[in-house]
Amino acid sequence: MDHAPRHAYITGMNIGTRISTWLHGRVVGRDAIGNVYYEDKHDHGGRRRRWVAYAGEPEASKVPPEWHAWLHYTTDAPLPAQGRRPWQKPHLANATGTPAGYRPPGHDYSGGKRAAATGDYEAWTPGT
Amino acid sequence: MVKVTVDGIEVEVPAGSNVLQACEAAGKEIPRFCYHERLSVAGNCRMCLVEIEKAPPKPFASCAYPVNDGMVVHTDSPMVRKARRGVMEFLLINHPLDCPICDQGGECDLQDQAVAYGTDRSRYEENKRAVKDKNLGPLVKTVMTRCIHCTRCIRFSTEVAGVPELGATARGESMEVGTYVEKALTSELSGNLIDICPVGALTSKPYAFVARPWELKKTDSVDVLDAVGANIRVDARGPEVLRILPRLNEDVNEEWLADKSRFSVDGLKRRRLDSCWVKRDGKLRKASWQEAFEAIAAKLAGLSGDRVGAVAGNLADAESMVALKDLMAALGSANLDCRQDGAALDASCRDFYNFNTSIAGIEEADALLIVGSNPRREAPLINARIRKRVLAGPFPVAGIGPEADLTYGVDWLGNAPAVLASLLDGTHPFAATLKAANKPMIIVGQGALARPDGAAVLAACWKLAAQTGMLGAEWHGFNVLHTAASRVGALDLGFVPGSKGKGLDAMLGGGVDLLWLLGADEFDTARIGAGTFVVYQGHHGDRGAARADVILPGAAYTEKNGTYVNTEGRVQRGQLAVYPPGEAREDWKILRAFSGFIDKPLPYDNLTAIRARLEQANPVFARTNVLPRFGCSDTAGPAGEPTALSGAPFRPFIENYYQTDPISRASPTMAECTETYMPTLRQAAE
Amino acid sequence: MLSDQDRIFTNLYGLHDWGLKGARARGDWDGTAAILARGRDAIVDEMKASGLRGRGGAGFPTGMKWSFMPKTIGDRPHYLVVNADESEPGTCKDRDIIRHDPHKLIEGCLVASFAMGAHACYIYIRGEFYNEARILQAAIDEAYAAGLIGKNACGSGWDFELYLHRGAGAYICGEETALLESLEGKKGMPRLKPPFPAAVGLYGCPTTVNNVESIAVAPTILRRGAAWFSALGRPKNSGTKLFCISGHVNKPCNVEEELGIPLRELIDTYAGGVRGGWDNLLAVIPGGSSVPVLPKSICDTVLMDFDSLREVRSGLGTAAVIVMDKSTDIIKAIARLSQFYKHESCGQCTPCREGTGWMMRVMNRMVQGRAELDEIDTLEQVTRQVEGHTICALGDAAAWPVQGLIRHFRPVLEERIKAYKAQASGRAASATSGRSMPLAAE
Amino acid sequence: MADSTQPASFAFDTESNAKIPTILAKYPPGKQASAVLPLLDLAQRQMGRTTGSAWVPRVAMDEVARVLGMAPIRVYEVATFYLMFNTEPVGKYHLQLCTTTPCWLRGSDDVVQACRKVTGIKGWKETSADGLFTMSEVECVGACVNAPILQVNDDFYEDMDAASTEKLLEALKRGEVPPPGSVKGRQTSAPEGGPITLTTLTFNPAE
Repeated sequence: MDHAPRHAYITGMNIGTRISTWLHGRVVGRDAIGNVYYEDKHDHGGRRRRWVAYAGEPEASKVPPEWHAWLHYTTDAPLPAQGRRPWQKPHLANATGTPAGYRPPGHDYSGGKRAAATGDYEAWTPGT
Repeated sequence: MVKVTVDGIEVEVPAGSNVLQACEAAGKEIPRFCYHERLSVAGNCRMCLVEIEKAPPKPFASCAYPVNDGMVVHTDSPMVRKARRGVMEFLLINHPLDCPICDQGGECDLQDQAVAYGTDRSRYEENKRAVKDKNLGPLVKTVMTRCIHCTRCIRFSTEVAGVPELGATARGESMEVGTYVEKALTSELSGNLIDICPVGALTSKPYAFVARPWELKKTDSVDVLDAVGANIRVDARGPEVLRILPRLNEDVNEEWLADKSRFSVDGLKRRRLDSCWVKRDGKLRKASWQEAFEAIAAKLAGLSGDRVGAVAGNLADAESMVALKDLMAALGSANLDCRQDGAALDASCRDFYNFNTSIAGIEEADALLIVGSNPRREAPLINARIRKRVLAGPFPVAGIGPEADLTYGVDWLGNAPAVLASLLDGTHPFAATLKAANKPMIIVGQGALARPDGAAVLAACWKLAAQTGMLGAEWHGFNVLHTAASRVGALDLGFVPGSKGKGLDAMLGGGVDLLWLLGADEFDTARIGAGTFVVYQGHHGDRGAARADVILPGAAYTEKNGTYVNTEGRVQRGQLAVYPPGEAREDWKILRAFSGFIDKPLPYDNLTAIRARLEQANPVFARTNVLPRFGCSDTAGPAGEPTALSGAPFRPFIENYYQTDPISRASPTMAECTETYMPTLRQAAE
Repeated sequence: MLSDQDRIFTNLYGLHDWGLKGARARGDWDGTAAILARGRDAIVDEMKASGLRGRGGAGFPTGMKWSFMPKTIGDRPHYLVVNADESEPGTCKDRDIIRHDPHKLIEGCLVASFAMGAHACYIYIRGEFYNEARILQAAIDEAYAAGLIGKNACGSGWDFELYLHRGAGAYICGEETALLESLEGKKGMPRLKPPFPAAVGLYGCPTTVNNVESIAVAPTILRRGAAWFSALGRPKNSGTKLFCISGHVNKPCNVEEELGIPLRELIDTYAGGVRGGWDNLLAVIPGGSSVPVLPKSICDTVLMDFDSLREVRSGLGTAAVIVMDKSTDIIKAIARLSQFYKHESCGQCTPCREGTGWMMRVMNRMVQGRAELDEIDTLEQVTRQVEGHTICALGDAAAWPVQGLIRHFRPVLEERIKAYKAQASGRAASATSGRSMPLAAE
Repeated sequence: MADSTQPASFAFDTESNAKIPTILAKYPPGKQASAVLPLLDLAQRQMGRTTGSAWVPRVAMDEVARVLGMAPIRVYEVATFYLMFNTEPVGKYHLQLCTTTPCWLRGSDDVVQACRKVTGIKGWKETSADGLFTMSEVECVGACVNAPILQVNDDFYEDMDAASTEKLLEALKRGEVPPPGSVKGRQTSAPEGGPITLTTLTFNPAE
């Protein structure tokens, strides 16, 4: 397992989270884009709390599926990063609302001409 | 009257009512699927169960249980609630619950009643039934797995539509509703199956997966695709009319709507005129309003009034027709006509061109003669009314004209005006039947009038009516059945040649130098003189636009506030549901603008003012929606010599029910119907 | 044992000639004109006094039913329709009447029609009884030829036409209004009541529908007197009745006996006893498939008549005794009946159409035990949801056998379910013993 | 419905036509729709007589509708509602096996097995390869004290078991049709070994 620095500088943590993480957190690992995953180092009985400190802006969709499963207690350990299938694409955070977000063809910002829509009518032209 | 107590509320209902009606009279809602006011009672869904005191301790189907005096009914007792929950559970065990992909979602009786009367979960663990979908033609889509076997569709097609083609084959759980032979329903009323189906088993094929009911803006309006004036609701989303549904009006369409009126909506989106066109160098070119008006004004300059003429089309509203008439008057022209088919309609008296009995009045009549008309094609809803009357009891119906299947028994007397003559001189036995009847009626179709001897046929029919007691102080049995929504309004406004004015025939072939067509597409435009300058004002690129020198884009009936007079003479108003496309404008406003452009401004600037003008032109326009029933006060007949009948047989007036006007001709759905049904219609006619 | 002299169907087993000659020898058509001469009211009163209850299953007093017909013939003709659509599982009595004593039925039709003012009578016979229908038609032809029916029947001055109409395989047509629908050439879907057939029946005319046996016994009752008939049997359950004893008995048979005979005596005397002895008895369905099953403890003492069986929450029905010994899988026996009702439901009204299928599917799982214990209660509730909510009685008939099973054999159902579970978990354990991880879903 | 087995046309032949007036005469004027069951049966018997397969094709339903002046759909409804009308072709011998509880208690399963063994038919409503037999599961045919019942076309064979079933089917294969009734030689519905009631009565035909 990848042992990240114990107190990596994480911009996405506010002061309360940072203190709480310092007091209770044990680093479990970090993913390709630098999110750090913690688990409660104390055993309170029951399952241990798990959390993530985001690299950069806090954005839940940044968590890749292999860590998402671990974070939500679906698996005991994060899914291995090795042995990826060729069809597994690199994880991308949800880009909606950012300049990288998807825009349908014909959208004003993507410049193209709008495709025909249901509200359109077909105008008459001579000779038809 | 019988006294019934429903949940402690005492109501009086007519003897012979059922318990369900008594409960409704008491204001209690009774859930139901199979029961429908206009169909026979089936009593098979078992949803309308109620508890009746002093009867065996079990719930009774209220739709099928007659009321007794002093009956005490409970609609919300624990037993009733339990019974409804049970029935609802049964209805749902084999229902797919695919509401998210079902077009009925949001307006589904099963959905609503499951919420109101069902439980929140199912205990059914087994596999659900799946049923093969049936083919009912291009209009009705079937998802038979959703069918709850209420048999409303079977009863509708057998009883109201008069085409016993639907049935339930096999039995028990495997019972399936369909035609068994997988053929399209041969009814002009098939769209109503969609409305009466309480679930999503029968839905609209053209409207499949188009919209959800809560997305739609609903506008009450009036149908113009035939002359019945069916009351409709226009459902639109944004700029687009998505569907048309019937609205309840007991006096006109009850709650039905003919297929053409319902399914032609997609024609509103095709071949639309959305900008002005002006012919330059023999070719139509897009133009601005300014350029178009300039072109017309240039042509008008120096023309004397009698060289200008106007023809009103079949879909025109009364506002635009009065504006056009006033414009023509301002130009000094009395060359007006609305009778594109050349029918010999006499505008001198309202009785001569109205359906005087009224549609609801058909149910009072006790003998009927149809002359030169096929009401099934010309006005399916009136045909349904006649069928309703036929089913209600003895009602001799005879016809003169080409034989056709009208869904009820008709005694075809022959296809020649000579039969009319023999009825007039009393030699034909049916004359005695008419004379013996208390309230006989005659329906004269356009097929009898749109012929060289039309005036004679009209006069002969009137004379027959007078002879057989149809024209009384209490009963008016003389009826002209129109096919064009604008026609009666145009006649009421006197949109016919004024004194020294030219009629349509005279205007064609060079009779005028400028011809203004207000949506007139139903005559042969090749007959217009080569040198005649044609202004076409309308909403669809059809025959008129193809011949035009200037095209002014107008509004279709869903895009303007218009007044229409139906064949009965009932004044009704349609409302704007969506705005006209592109540069198109409401028609009377175009005429008003043009009148200003040529400095002969018409004296009305808003809807109130032009409607005041309508009232002034003919007081009948003052009273909308209601139709006062009058007897006949003056039995003097229309102009025309009743004996000058020719020997030529009557011809069917409408060959193809599905394509009769620019909107339905532009509709792909109607084109598909034509392809599907024309062979059968042809066979039926032969 | 009822003496042979008191038996009505003296040619029950077809030992003698079924034809007119043989029938006359057995006393049929004896003084029919004299019976008719007594008049309508006298005949109906005699029938009422005899206490005869309808033999088709519901047990409604026949005389009273006849009296419901309008007293005078209006502009609508009256009809008598005889229900020979015998399809209730376990029942085969009408078949013997039709093929061995057809003249009893024909004479009964005449008498009953006269008593109800009907000039025409239809016998609706189930389509599968093809050979029986041929015999009956031959007997009708004989009767016409002898002037016993037709114009001026038996010289009584009463015109009477009798027609035979064959069905085509639908149990539901045994329901009287479904039968009328079928006779009118429609699907056999029961009508809504009211109006009842006595007001609006066949072709919209006043009609009475009676079972074959009810009609066939009428002439004998009228000849021998109501007192004779009502002296047989028990109060309110008078007379003799044809019993059909089928299933696990040594000698299945039809027999005519007095109503109120103990069930055990019936089986032991006539059917050679239960297979393997009375102690090998598991259960009896006492009146055709529609009535609830009775366990042996009740069968020991119960009397075979309408009221006694109603007291033990079953019914006499058609008096078709279906005997099951201890080797029987009682759940499967009832599940097969559920399949029968699912198959025969006409599909008109919701609870029956959907409920019969539901019951059958759950019952089929119960046969294996592939169910949960609380599903027994669910099944019971489903039967309650069907019962009393349908247009006709088929819904009730489908519900009752299942209710009877749950009432008397609930431990068997529970045991079956537990056994299946145990077996299934055993299967799962043995199947996964080689693996370390249990499968998430079995 | 575009089934290749559906014939193109159907007309009642002389023999059937001779019977139609008798059938129609049973019902009051204007109520000829009552004759729909008898006429469908007539059509099915005619098909059996002329083609060896007693079934009702769609064209026959149309013909019945025409003769009776009914809407064809009403005839389709009736023909599919009633079990005795075969809407698909069947074999020369239509084996109708009752498996309802009274027959099942007496061993109808053995009869079914025997039929399967002899005919080689696997499922219900299937026809054997030689076209001789079609097996149908039917509900109670109403001869329960003689259970189990095997109905072959119109005839009931009673008190069946595996051995007698095989014997019967072999005979049918040879073209012999054994007399219907109890194969055990029982006197109809009397108990085995002879009646124990009605034994004291003798009847002398009068005159």
